Amino acid sequence: MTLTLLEIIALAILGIAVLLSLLRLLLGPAAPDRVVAADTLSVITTSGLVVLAALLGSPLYLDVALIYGTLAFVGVVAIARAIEGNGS
Amino acid sequence: MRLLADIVLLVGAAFTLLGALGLLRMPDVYNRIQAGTKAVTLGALSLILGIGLLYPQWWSKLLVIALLILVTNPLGSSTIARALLIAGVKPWTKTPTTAGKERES
Amino acid sequence: MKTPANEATDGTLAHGVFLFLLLFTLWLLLTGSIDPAELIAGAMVALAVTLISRPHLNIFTGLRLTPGAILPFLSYLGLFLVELIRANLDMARRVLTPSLPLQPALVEVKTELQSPLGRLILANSITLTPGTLTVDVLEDRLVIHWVEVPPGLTIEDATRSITSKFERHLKGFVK
Amino acid sequence: MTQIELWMVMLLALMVLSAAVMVLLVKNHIAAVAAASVVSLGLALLFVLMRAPDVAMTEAAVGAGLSSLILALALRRLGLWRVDGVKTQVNLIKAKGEGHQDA
Repeated sequence: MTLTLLEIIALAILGIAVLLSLLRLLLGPAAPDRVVAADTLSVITTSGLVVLAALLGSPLYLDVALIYGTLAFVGVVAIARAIEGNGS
Repeated sequence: MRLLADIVLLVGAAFTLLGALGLLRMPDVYNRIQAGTKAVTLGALSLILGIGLLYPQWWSKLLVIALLILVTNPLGSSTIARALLIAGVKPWTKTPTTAGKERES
Repeated sequence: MKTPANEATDGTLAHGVFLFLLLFTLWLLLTGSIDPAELIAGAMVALAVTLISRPHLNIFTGLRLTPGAILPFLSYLGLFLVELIRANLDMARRVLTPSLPLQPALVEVKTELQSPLGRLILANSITLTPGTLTVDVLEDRLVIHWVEVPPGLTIEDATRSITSKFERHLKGFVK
Repeated sequence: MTQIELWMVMLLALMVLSAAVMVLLVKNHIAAVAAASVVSLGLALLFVLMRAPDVAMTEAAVGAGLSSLILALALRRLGLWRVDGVKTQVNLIKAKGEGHQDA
């Protein structure tokens, strides 16, 4: 599909958002900041996968977003359980 | 229709950018979780709404993805915040205050 | 999605039917077709999952499955959407102000909801509303990280200003 | 491949590379697990851009879900997690004057 100007601007803004979150992941003074940045990046990516599906024009790619959203949540919960420590 | 969808997409992208900016600017972990969660959730929802306006025949799967994000994103953030509180990360305060019933953990 | 025909007082059968309808709706949304073969396969899968998981899955027993629960559910959804947009405008204002107007602290509030599902929905709603983040749930209290705490706050004030508006609607459809 | 897709690939390559380098350099184990999940996230997006949704699905399932689950649970079992700046831990890296604050 051909893009209009507004859509190109929206894509650019999404790219800047990904860059800023990546910056927090790289800079983050301590480990919790990096975990939070990874969590936020995974949600931005889930919506980015939906946008990519529209860009490529095929509903097949929506399944990727669905699976990614579910499993990113599982990973975040696992990391949180690890932070809690061994039942202390 | 295309214009409306584009505007909704632009608003979603702007909210996502605000969330990322909040993630960068806030002073401590809990505030970063707040800014990240709220703005990115609404941004993702309105991006999905915009795609739904562009491709109305995809509505069922888009609805499932939107519900998934709406349920799992706040839960994941709360789980991280709870784990950090249990692990002993203290929240940042601007001035020492006795407002509220503060919790000594 | 609600089953008005099932007003069983003990709730086990009604909740089983609710779980089945939820799984079947999810199947229909994911396949996106109403072909008879798809319908039969979806019904069989949903029935199998319901029968296997029903004895272990207790979270949906907090729902009130009566016809009168639909109206509070819809009004809760409306309130939730309005609060979500307000929360984002508020957060945008805080992020874009150069001096970062923050006065964060942890506060505790009380909840009157008994069931785990009700507390889950309440905690999720609080996380997505202006300036608050649920950190922990202890028995009948929720620990909340609040971005801007007004000075001289007691637990009753916090309860009134954070949870009451949701609880009023939530009590209609969860225990 | 259009111009826009080229820009996206460049952004994703930057993301994957910097996160992968971070996995190597960071001292904290949990931060390394989070960075590894970001690597697989960028790879899944790259596979989608290269029109391979099945590979992207597998990458998302294995990279984002299973590997971070297994690594995080292993770290929990081993007790290798320390929150920076609390407990009585001395921050040796910071004392030596290096850039990272991770324990």
